[in-house]
Amino acid sequence: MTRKEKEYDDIPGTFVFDADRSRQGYWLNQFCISLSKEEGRQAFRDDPEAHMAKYKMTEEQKQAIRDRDWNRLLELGGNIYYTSKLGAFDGIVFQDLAAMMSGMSREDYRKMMVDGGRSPEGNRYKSEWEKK
Amino acid sequence: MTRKEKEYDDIPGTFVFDADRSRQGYWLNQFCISLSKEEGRQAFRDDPEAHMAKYKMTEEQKQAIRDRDWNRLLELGGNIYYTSKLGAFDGIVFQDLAAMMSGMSREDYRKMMVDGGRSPEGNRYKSEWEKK
Amino acid sequence: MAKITAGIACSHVPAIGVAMDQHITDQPYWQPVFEGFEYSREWNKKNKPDVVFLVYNDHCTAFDASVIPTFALGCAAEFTPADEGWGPRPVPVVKNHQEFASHIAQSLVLDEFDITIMNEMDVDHGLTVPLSVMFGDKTPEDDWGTLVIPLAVNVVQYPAPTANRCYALGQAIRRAVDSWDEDINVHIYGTGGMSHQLQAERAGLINATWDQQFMDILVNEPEKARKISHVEFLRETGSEGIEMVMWLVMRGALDEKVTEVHRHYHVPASNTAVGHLILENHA
Amino acid sequence: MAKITAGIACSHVPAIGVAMDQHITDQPYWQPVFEGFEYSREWNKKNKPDVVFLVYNDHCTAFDASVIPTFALGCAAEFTPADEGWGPRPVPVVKNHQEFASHIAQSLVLDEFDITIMNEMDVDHGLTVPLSVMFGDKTPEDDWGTLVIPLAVNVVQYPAPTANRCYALGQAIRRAVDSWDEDINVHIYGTGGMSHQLQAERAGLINATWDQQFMDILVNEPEKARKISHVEFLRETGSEGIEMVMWLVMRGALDEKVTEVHRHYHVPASNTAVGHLILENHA
Ligand SMILES: [Fe+3]
Ligand SMILES: [Fe+3]
Repeated sequence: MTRKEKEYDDIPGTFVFDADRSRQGYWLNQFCISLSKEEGRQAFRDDPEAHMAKYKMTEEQKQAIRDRDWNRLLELGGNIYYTSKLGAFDGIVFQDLAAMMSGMSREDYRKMMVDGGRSPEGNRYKSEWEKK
Repeated sequence: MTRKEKEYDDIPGTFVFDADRSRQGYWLNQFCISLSKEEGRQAFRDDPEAHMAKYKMTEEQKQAIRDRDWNRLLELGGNIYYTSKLGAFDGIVFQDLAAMMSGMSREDYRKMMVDGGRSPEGNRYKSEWEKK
Repeated sequence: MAKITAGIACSHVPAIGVAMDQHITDQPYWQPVFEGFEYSREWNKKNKPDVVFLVYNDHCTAFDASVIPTFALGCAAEFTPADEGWGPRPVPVVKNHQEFASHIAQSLVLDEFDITIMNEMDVDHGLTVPLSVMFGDKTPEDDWGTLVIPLAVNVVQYPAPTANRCYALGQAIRRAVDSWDEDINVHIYGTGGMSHQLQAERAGLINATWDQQFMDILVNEPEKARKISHVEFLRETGSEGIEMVMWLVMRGALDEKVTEVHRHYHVPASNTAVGHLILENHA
Repeated sequence: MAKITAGIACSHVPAIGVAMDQHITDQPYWQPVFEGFEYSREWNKKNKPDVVFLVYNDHCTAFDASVIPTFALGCAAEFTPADEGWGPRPVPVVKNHQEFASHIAQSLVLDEFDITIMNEMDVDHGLTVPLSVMFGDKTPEDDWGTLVIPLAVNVVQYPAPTANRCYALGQAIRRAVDSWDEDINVHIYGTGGMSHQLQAERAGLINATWDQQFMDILVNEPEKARKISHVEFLRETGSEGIEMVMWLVMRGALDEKVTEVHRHYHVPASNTAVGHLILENHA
């Protein structure tokens, strides 16, 4: 089966967490949620590789965790509510995580939000991004 | 709130496992299901009282377990699929459990089933049982 | 295009599994039960499915009382036979068609069925016994010979989904299968029943007349069957007869007109009336 | 008879909870957010509910990826605030009206909604932040001042239930409440939203124009609001804006005509547009 085109495929800069992504990221997400309990956090602190090895992740997924490559984690099936537990583990608040993923400095991102957020204008379709 | 009358209240010799019974029997049923894993069975074998104490059951429920009073267990919110795990723990197969609950000998019950089972005639309404 | 070519109704009495696992199906007690499955196994070889969509209920095995989904669709890669208190049945692990299952899950939610997605789940006799009936003896080292998408229905805590809702779910499953772009042969199983009561003083209730009528209207007048009320199931067929709502999911996934190629009915297997139908779909 | 006298829509941004827990609501960043809640807290004291039916979503806290119910109704005696990676919020345990919750569960299944019953469940900021908004500062030793029946909706894995299905569920909740024979005052909360995207390169998207229009049609033309498609939510309001389907459950439980007594809209709280409505029902 080739992957079917989906009506949300043309939204730019967005991973819609559908069944295909959910399947791909299952163990990555289960790893992340283990960090919402203190015992999981302690295990990951004590021996990151050993704790990761408990979950059937691909080597790519493990590397993205080691790299804290937040967008890559999403690309490999991670969901933001899960990957943000890894952020919390590092002491990163949600807003700073959002800044990192959108490639902005913490200050610029914060200013954008205070000024009303990222406009929908020019951000609805991939085609609009390609023109830039 | 007084308990509302239910349209299945007039069926004789039957506990319909509805939300009210489910609430009443919650910990009793969770206790029973612990016996579907070998570690739960071992704990119950080693120290019945200590294993029961792990679940927030009423004293009545615990007594019905000690007595293996199968109908009483149902009356106190047990569900047959759960209580049958206690039966299995004792090595009692489902059919013999059914015989006990209906107050018949193993042989009589088995014969009744081979002869076509308990007839619906006279067994649809409580009023039919009261006449007997 | 994926196609549902047949619907199979089948009781899932645990003792049927036990009889097979202990190789006592030739005993006089069991012989008449298994005789009725001989045709089915031959038919199944000739009409081999690629995927079985298997509607069953869990008997407080994979699900305990903490979480009770009305409809739980198995989307995991595989499902392990569960320990039901006697150790797991010695049968193969059940393998899913994961992409297809996910497609069906998505389609059902968009079609306004409020299913629960299960990404981890053990499966009990409710699922493995009907497979044993249709595919015969298998050891844990074997393969079932088909992929399986399990759908577990709550029939343990009242209220189960209504007969009408189950039928409508079957129709939605049909739409989901019809929109899957792979040439595969799909069978749908509705399992459980027929009349039985496992609990309390009325245990052992069997209503053969009702059961036979139910099979007649299920096959030929499904619009009548979908109107059967919960209290009728409970009163007429015993407290566990309510499992028959799962036969309606199967029936809803088939055409209005189907061909009944096989029927088997026998009392008893343990506490239960065994019922079994094979319905060919001509879509 | 139980009566739904009001519907409340409210974002459930975790940072709002953090701001309250850290007592920094007077800071210039937070002041305009909390100013809009002052009226609400006064109104809430005057119109004190006995029971809040609280529609929210879990953010992969109580539910992990193994089980994903579309609609999960909390039937446990109480619900403990969850550890979301930073330790649990210092707020009271949430207490249920268990008999009423069970009645609603039964009524919804018979009304052909395929809910999942939760007899054990922790609750995250999705549930506790709207309570903090309406009931003000509370410590773990306090009481919330209301009983709460939680309904968790899957909006994490695509597809969430449709806007239309959510609206219909609200209507069914209304029928369930109306058939409960106890004189209690019920408020229904629809939480989450408004526009926000937490992930990837488009993070930070806010669509104030769309949000305000949504509030207008939700209040005055709900039949239009229930037709909004998933892809419109995703494209126009960000990938997490889809949470607004939960506002439709609330709206469906109210009369066709309602009185909007309060509206508050502010950008931003952390990554999110904060929206809030109080709608009085006149049934
Ligand atoms: Fe069964
Ligand atoms: Fe949220």
